[in-house]
Amino acid sequence: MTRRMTRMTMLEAINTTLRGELARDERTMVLGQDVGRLGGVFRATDGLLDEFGPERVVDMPLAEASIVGASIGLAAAGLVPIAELQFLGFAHQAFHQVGAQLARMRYRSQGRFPMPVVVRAPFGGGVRTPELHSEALEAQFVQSPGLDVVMPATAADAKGLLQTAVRSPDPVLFCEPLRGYRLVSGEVPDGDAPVPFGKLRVARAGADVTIVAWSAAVQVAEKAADLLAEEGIAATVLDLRTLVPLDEAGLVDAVASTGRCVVVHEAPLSAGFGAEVVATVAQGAFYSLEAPIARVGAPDTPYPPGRVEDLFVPGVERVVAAARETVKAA
Amino acid sequence: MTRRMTRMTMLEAINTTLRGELARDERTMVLGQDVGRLGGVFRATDGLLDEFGPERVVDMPLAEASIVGASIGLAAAGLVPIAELQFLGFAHQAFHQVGAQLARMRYRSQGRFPMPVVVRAPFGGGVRTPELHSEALEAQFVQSPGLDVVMPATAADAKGLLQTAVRSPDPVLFCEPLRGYRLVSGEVPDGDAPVPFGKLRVARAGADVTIVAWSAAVQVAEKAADLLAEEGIAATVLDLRTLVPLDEAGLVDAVASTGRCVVVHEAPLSAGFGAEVVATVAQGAFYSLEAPIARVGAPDTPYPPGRVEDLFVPGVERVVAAARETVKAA
Amino acid sequence: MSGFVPQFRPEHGAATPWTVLRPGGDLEPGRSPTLDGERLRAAYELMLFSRAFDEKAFSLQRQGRFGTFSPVRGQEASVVGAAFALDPARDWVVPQYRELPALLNQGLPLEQFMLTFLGDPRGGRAPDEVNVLPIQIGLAAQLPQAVGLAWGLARQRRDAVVMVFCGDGATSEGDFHEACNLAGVVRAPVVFLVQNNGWAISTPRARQSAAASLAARAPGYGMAGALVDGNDLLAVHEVASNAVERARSGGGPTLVETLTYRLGDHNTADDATRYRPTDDLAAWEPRDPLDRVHTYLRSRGLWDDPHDAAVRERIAQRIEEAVRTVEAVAPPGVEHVFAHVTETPSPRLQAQLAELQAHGGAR
Amino acid sequence: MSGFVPQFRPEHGAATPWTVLRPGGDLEPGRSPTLDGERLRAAYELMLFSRAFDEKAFSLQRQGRFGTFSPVRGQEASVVGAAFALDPARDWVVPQYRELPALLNQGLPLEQFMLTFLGDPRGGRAPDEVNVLPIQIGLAAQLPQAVGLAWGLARQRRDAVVMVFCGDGATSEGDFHEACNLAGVVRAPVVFLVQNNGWAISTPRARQSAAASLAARAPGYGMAGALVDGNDLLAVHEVASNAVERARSGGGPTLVETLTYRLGDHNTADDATRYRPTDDLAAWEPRDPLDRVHTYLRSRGLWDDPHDAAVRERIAQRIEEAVRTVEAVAPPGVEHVFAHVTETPSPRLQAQLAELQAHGGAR
Ligand SMILES: Cc1ncc(C[n+]2csc(CCOP(=O)(O)OP(=O)(O)O)c2C)c(N)n1
Ligand SMILES: Cc1ncc(C[n+]2csc(CCOP(=O)(O)OP(=O)(O)O)c2C)c(N)n1
Ligand SMILES: [Mg+2]
Ligand SMILES: [Mg+2]
Repeated sequence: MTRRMTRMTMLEAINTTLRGELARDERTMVLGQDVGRLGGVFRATDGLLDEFGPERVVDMPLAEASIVGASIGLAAAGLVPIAELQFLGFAHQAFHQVGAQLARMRYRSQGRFPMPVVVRAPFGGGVRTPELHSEALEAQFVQSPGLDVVMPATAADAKGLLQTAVRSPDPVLFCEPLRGYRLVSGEVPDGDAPVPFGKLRVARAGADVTIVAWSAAVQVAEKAADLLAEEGIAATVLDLRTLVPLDEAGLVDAVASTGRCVVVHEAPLSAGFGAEVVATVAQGAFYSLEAPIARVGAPDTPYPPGRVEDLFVPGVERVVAAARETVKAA
Repeated sequence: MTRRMTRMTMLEAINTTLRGELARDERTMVLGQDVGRLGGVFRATDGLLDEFGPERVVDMPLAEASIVGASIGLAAAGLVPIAELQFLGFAHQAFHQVGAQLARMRYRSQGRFPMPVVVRAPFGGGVRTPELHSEALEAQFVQSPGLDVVMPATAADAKGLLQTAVRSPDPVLFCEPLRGYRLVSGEVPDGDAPVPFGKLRVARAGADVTIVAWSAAVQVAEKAADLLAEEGIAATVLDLRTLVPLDEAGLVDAVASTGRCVVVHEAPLSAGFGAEVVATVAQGAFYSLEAPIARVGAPDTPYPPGRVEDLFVPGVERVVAAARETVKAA
Repeated sequence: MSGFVPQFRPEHGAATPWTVLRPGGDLEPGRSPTLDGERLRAAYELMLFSRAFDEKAFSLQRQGRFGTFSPVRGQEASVVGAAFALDPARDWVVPQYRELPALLNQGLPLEQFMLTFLGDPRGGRAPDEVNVLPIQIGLAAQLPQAVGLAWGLARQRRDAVVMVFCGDGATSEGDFHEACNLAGVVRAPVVFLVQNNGWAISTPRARQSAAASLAARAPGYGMAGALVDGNDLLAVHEVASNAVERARSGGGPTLVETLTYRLGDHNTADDATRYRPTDDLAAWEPRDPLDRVHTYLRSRGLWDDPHDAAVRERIAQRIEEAVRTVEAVAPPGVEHVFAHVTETPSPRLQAQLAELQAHGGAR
Repeated sequence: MSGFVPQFRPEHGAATPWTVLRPGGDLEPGRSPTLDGERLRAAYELMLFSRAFDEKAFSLQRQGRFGTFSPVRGQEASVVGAAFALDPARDWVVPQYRELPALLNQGLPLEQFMLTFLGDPRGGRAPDEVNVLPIQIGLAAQLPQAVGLAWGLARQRRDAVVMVFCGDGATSEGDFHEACNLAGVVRAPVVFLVQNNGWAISTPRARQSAAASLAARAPGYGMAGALVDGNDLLAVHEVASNAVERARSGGGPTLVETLTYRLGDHNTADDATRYRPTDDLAAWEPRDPLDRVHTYLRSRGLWDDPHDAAVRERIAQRIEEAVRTVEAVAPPGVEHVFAHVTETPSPRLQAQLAELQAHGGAR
């Protein structure tokens, strides 16, 4: 059976998927700032208001905590809210409604109120946004037990993971890479193609070193792998896809098989999710490790303004250098 | 020169230090919920209102974001606010004023507005508080470049680190262990005895394994070390004192010297600060490591209610077991 | 010199609270009660129940048999009057933590509530047919949730009203504002029931806000705001019923402020003598919300000594029964740390459970 | 049936905006302007400057020589009228991001502002004697900060007033509420200047809140609230001056709502034709805030063609000069990622800088 595919950008994949989910399940609704008439500041929700009407596609007041808080109540009422936070940087305004409320409502109510809520939020560097729009804050949300944290890197995964997120009985923080919205495109399967959470994707296989990444850092890792290949270094590139749940087994095995590992992420180094990757691998693959695991992250500084952001966001050269050094290490 | 010492609890050390700092520098002020007439729900600010008056010891409305936000403005006006959040769990309500505002005001203003602000917050398990009062959320604040994160474990450090915090030109999140407030006591130097940030404390030295901890987990680690000693295992116990700045050199050296390491913390395991400790050590002490680094943390679940919290918060036995296994490992 | 005077002034925040049953137990002239006969007796019985439970919980707590608990004492008219405006079969209550009688009125078994305050996770599970959300510790966090719930029920044309409780302290939180504003925008069928009991722990109402009343915030959200004597069961019931009717008929949300007083400590860990002026208590104790209903019921021939004794006995037995039941519940185990975190536990969570179980539940 | 009517009703949120200078450029009968002569000319010149800079910034942005920028167009009376109520030598402005003329009036060099929008971190540093905080992107986050600033200055008896700007959209954030409430409690000398320009990106004011006016929220915080025609320079100045006087004389905070209109796109990345009804623009363009001041100045003999030409020339030159200056600034390097993060960089930060420098600034 061959699957029909359509080539599209990540943004188109997200828009298509939202449309599909709204059509599939009338309990779903889309809510957020400027998601209606405007179709979102990036057009991720373009056309949805006209197609599904203002009861199901809702422009919300400018108040992030109430977007998440209301989603909790909507879910308790039996609906399936797909909320948008205009930028992940403004998820901080809703932070207390995420970890302490949304993520734990199932536990607090001992299963009575599952929370089939998706919170979509774009983030990520390299697109010259104003302050507070680019921060990679994913690690701050990982310590919210009950919440899944999903970070697609490709157009196909944007669709597949979003379908899974919307259909999941548990809450999902769905982080979309700004840089990839229009730049990343690929073949996307038509129709239903949910991608399971907790299964990483091997973006490419190579025997010398394993590069671990997620979201827009995956493309950086792949470019680094291209350059490394020219030097005769064969890299495996892993796309974690979901940080929670983490594909611990897949990760450990893939690192064990090369014995060398580089983790790349856009967030500042210290206490970034890369630390969890290292801790997991350093435990699970200890006896296979032939070199220290290298982390390539942004420095521990605020996300800086546009003219210096390219010096901050980890790029291909830093990944190549780290991989090279790792491979050379005794 | 011998220093005069007084025996006191952590809580007394904090109260004494606040009194001392208010007396020393008239720019300082204490603000928070119930810090005035009541003297704080744990009496950390007891007596301060009477001594320093309502202009400098201020009962604030019940709104965490405005407590931190106003502190930013007070600091810009040239004052030195020492804010209290009644529990770290409610720091989430102020989260957007911490990382994106308080921590980056110096950078945003390019040095014009340093932020000599201390945000004190008690936290930690084992004392049967209601929901949301016990969570160990420190890792979520580490990714706030510009902010120091301080976690005293002893009465002397509660004083010394708090003095440093109040006198620091940069903002500090000062997390106080609820469990230690009255249970932990010790000799505390009189007068000025600031403890520098970024220098860990070797709580005890031993050649077989290095146990890394902070805050109330330090006492757990020490008790574990007692038990291990009975089995003939000599443990070093490190008290990190400050997570930001991290004493990377001290940490790496101390682990390298034993070749074995266990990290203990109260927060859920995944993406806890223990992951950063492991990542740092696994990089810096790679060639000295003789066994995988073990992490002992709470499970990746919400902090549960009182009747099961002792099954959640890592205790002595889990640390002993982890250390034992680490020492046995090839 | 400027001829301008601000259109909105602080004094516009003041209003006279609605009253029906005066402290002496007689009706305010010209007002007619919206609760009477059996309903009124039931309301009073629930108030008595609440008072009795407060006492029991306090003594259990002092014996180490109950957790930190916030008594309702002094606020019974405010909670019961409001709750009685709802139809528990279709309407919802979203609590803060000090509204036990409202939860009981919705049908929550006392045992569930007690389990929660005993620190048992299983207390969080209300029976499916009981229209309540779990109690909320994060102040004001329940408010936007209640708005979402009301909005979601309305979207499904489920003729339901949501009543959400919070304290005067909680009204200072950003969540209060965002919730009220959203409710106005989506015209959610929700009633914000602010119990202004004069204190947020040690912080007096005057220090909480410079507003003359909290109900005065309503026009700023495009909704109706009502101020009522919170120690007057009949007034609270009337005002709450008016708000519920408005919500049910599509008229949108209402902000109700009940002016009441916390006669006890903030909770069993608090000592109000540290901060409460003694004349404050002296002023409020004669306004005890139970007394005036009692006098009124007697004057109407709806209550007498034998009935009183029977009711008190029934209440005591019910409470004793609940105590026995919850104290007989086998203590929760490590599986209750893990159950209901997500629908399907991740491999990592499964491994963590297995590890802790291997430790035999020991730490 | 209930005899109760809520004391506070949605219609209580409505008020007639204060006006002084009518759209035709003549004075409202019985009103006397608080700005005249040189001050009035200076205000108008600043409005012209703002308009000219908007145009320049737009064209630079389209050429890739400027970052995403939010024009002031349509709101010049609102910003300049308010700013002119302050004494820049002692008073402070805390901006959102759409108030360039207020910052210039405080003494901020245009170059600093431009550097910020060019994405240069060094733009954040205002000269020490310029009483402004940096612009704020996190909506409403500046509000509690401004309250703290005002409170802190007052505590030090520094006779200063803080004016903090925000948009109608920002008023929906929890921070707005917490800030207003705190300001009331501590009686901070602060003026909340809400520019209601009809939109928050694509979200119309009516969808932002059901309140008849935003100024109506003031009594809910125990403060004064003022509603003013935001396209009327003289009215805004009078209302803002009244608020500044109140703050300075210890009368506490004021919430001022200027009713204005964003004539342009939200910013240079936006396309308002996607959501803005065309008759909206048609209704507001004739109310352009510059026109009526221009007419009035001419009618008073304070403005003529030669002066107009001279002013426009001066403005154009000043802007050109600033463009030249900022374009000549050497681009920031990796050290500007690290400078001013903390007073003393940690060893880890030092190592990270060294590592990036070793990469020669390459990524
Ligand atoms: C967000 C948050 N901040 C602080 C607290 C700590 N706290 C618990 S109860 C309380 C006072 C609540 O006052 P109020 O809302 O008036 O309710 P009351 O207890 O008077 O019924 C405080 C500050 C909390 N639970 N949640
Ligand atoms: C906390 C936060 N949420 C969302 C955004 C994204 N955003 C930027 S401007 C804007 C609209 C602001 O509207 P308003 O406050 O009315 O100001 P205006 O732009 O109209 O001057 C939004 C939603 C933001 N910057 N900050
Ligand atoms: Mg209260
Ligand atoms: Mg606006």
